[in-house]
Amino acid sequence: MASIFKMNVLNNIESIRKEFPILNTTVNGNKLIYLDNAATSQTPNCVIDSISNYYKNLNSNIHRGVHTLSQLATEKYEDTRKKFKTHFNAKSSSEIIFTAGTTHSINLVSSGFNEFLSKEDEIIVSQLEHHSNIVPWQMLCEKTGAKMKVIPMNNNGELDLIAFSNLLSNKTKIVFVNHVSNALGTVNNIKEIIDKSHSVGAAVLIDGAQAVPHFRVDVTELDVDFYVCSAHKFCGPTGVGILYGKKEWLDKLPAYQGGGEMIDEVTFEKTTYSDLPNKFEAGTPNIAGVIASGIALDYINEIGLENIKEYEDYLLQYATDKLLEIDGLKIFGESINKTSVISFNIKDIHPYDIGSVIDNLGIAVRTGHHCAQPIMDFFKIPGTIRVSFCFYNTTDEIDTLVNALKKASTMLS
Amino acid sequence: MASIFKMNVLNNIESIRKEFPILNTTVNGNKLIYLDNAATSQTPNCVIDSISNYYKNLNSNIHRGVHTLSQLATEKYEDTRKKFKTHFNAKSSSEIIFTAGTTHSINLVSSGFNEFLSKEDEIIVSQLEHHSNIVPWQMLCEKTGAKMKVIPMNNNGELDLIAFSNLLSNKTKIVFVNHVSNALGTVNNIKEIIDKSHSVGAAVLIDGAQAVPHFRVDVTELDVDFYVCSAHKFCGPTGVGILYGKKEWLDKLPAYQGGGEMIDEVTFEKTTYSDLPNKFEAGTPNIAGVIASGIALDYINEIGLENIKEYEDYLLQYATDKLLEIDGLKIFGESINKTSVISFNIKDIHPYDIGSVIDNLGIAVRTGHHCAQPIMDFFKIPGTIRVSFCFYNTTDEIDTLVNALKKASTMLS
Amino acid sequence: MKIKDIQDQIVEEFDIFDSWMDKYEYLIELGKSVPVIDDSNKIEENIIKGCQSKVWLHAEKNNGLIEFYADSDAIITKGIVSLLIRTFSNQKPEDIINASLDFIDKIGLRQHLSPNRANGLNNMIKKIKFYAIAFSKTN
Amino acid sequence: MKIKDIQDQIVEEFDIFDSWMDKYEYLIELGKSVPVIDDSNKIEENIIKGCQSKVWLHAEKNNGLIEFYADSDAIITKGIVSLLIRTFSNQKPEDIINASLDFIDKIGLRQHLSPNRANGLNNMIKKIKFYAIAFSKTN
Ligand SMILES: Cc1ncc(COP(=O)(O)O)c(C=O)c1O
Ligand SMILES: Cc1ncc(COP(=O)(O)O)c(C=O)c1O
Repeated sequence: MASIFKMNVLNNIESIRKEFPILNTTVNGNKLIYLDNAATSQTPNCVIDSISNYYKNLNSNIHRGVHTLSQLATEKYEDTRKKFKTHFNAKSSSEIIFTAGTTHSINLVSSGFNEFLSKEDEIIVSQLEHHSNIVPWQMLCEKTGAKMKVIPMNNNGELDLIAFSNLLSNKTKIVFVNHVSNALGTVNNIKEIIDKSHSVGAAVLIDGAQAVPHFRVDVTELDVDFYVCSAHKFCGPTGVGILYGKKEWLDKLPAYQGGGEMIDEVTFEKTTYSDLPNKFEAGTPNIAGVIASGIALDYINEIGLENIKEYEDYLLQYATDKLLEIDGLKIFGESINKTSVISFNIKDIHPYDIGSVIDNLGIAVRTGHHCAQPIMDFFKIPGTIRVSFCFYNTTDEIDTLVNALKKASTMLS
Repeated sequence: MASIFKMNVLNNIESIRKEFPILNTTVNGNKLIYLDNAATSQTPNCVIDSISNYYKNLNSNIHRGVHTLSQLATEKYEDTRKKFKTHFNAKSSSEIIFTAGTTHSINLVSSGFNEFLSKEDEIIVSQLEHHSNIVPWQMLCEKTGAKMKVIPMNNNGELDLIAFSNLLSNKTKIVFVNHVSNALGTVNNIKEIIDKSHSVGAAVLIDGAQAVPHFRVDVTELDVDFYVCSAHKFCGPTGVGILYGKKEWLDKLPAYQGGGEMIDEVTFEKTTYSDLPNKFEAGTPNIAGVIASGIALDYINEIGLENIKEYEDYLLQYATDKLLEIDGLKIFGESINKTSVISFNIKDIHPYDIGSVIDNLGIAVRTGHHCAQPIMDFFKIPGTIRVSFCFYNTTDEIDTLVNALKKASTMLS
Repeated sequence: MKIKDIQDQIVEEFDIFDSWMDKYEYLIELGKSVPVIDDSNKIEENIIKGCQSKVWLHAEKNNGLIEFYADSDAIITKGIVSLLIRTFSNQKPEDIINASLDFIDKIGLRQHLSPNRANGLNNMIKKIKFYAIAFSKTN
Repeated sequence: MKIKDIQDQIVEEFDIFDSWMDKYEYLIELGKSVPVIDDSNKIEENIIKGCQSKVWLHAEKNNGLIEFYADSDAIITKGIVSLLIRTFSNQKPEDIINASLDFIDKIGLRQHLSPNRANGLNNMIKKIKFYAIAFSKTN
């Protein structure tokens, strides 16, 4: 892997694929074709090795430890924080909080907003969200009485930003929108959303779970207040999330969980909290996972996010063209600004039936509502078949997919 | 490893140690002697391999997936739940919730009690607790106005259960005590605490972080309402916690985090929650970690918790005797009912100085307040040196420790 | 025919096919013959949970025997339901309650069903037995 | 002597010792000679955070030069503080502000200090520079 440096993906696809052992396994007697990357991406050897190495060489509880192992583990853990600080161009490492995942990150913020909201206030969500960016805020509204407004979308699966402007007012306290829709792939114009929100004094949380794996994100340039993502979607391990928060906000936000690490002094009468980032990292974190997430970040940076984007755009275009040749296939989400996600149905065949048939041919796709029921409600469908590409996928795999879909369609019509 | 079956530890110590690659590393030029097991235990090959195998063969997002990988990952994840159900003798697998750690588990419960407490109510903690079992409840008291009472301890580091009885009343809503103190090793008489609490209608949460690695716990026999622990303390990976909760309680407790998986249906108007255990597992869990935790559980069960306890008791006795030969050494926590943890100071030498010196000799111990400041306050000390043994430690290591301590003591006196 | 015999018959029929694809196609064919539930019975309480697809199941008792009606929006699911209905329709409540089901494994479909679907299948069987228990207490 | 020269001197002294143990023992010895802070100055605001042990640091300005006083409850920490004080005491504020510190690495102690301690060390240096900045603005 050491030799991969900002490599052009297309010319190096074979050596890239070799880094992902799972791509060489078979499913139901067929070579696995993994097209469920928006649910979770696969894991390269360097990330797997990082976890093994951690447990073989430096496993130890971090912070406060005086012995060498604990020191080394702490250093690696804190170095990882610096990597993410640099990657996202945050102002300080203490603006990077490690959590258990995007969902955890969002709940940390939404739960803190409990203190900032009253029943006169409003918060704004979009119709394009993953349940993880809806439900925590609904729970918040239930507790505080605040009202939730919804940015509508058009038939292409794009948010209506004029409607958004009309929803904004000085009652708006926070706006939470995903950078990229997991169900449709739409890339939202979050810069405009952030700027407009700030003009009425509202904070903005951006759910970047589907963005971080595909292109570079600069939180300072975006001037975003909170930005969240999950490591398992960018070739990292499960159980790790990243929360970027502006220092001003993280200072204001109350601590989420209580425990070790996040406190300075504890007596039964009074407890004082630690400074950032420890205030939000109660208990023993997923140390091995966090360190491995940093290795995953290094890995995608070594290939180069520009190269990844270029190649994935190419796959997206190729797949879209081929899929549209299938009789009766309809794509949902037709924004010109999309990541490599295609949601579709064929005729009125149930997506679940298609998914089952092509699974038997070794092809992994996701079917259903993709944790985004409001989108399905909008299109008045029970669900879709979703294929989502990573930089290790190939046009050959897309050809096989298309043939399998044709077969399934014939069988099931 | 396959051949280890309920093996007598003493006779098999060499083959057991071979399973832990880190035990063969060196620190500062000396062979590592790892005596910080109460902070985190080391990881056997089978657990490390389980994680690698997961990423190499079945990494995939669980639940709702129609394709084979997702099915296999879901099966392994749910089988792991059954393992813990069996191990703890819970009534149903849905009483086992996977979290990110003990701290997370406790916060899940304490946050839910928000709905059950008013300012007339009282909750009871013990003086022996880890900060993780104090701070979340302090935060709860701040929100609800409920009052926190403290079970005092005696000079041996044992809880005063007569005083406890006097604290109990029909105002008491929940009692939270650890099974074993991480700082002193005291095994608390939790059966009596549970029964007495139930007699006034109070719920009981037991923090089993330091118990589960050392002896068998039967939640049905204990009749406990909530029992929590962390995988990284019983040879499992970081980032995984287990929460057992009685069905009646988990049904009553409000959902903690909102997100995918934990909902049944989502519209902007109304969201319905899933059944147990999904209600409490929002977002993509630490799938690899959870599965590996099950392998860790299998591993300690293969050695046999009875064998582990017998051997660790032997180490505890051996070490206690040897340590007490050191001039000016004082042990804190002298209950006759202890796990293999020894907290001590030598003369008035700062524990941190001792820790630094013996670290240079390759010996990893913990120094400081061990996230249990109220215990340090009780003994009026800034901290202790804590050695904590696992079943892979040896009497030879203890001899080396004792020599190192003598050397350090001479240097620092 | 007894429940056991019907199951054996199903296993025999599927034995003809070597590939899962042919089995799937036969299943889909069978799905088309399912005694379709009346639209008026496609109500919330007749929906079976645990499937990505929806399944409705309705039962009636005639002359001491139970008759099942079903539908699903997914055609493979409908094929599976059709096998269940064929097995359990026109049987006595007691026989349904006591029946053990093995044809799913024997026709080699289990490994081609997702756990979602297997889960859905379990819920269907539960619902069928639930009807049988309910009807065994009525006349 | 200039800050740089004092640092060189310290490095030379430590060069005599081969083993970290001898270095530690010398450090402990040095700790005993630290200009001890007055008990009246052992106040909250003079405590330096980031150590498992407590460190108090106090400074005064005499004739344009800063003098440091310190104490710690841990003897190794005290040895480290003593080196810092030796380096920075009786220096002009500007020189302290502009000084760069390298003896810690050169005497080979860095790898024998925990990051906790390294963290504590950084905080001590910060505090020393903080005093220098404050005093540079007074007369
Ligand atoms: C008794 C006790 N409770 C709680 C905890 C916190 O566990 P974790 O850090 O895994 O959340 C620990 C671990 O240090 C402990 O020893
Ligand atoms: C847009 C979006 N938000 C949030 C999530 C939730 O992420 P996680 O399950 O890792 O918490 C996902 C992943 O499915 C997602 O795609």
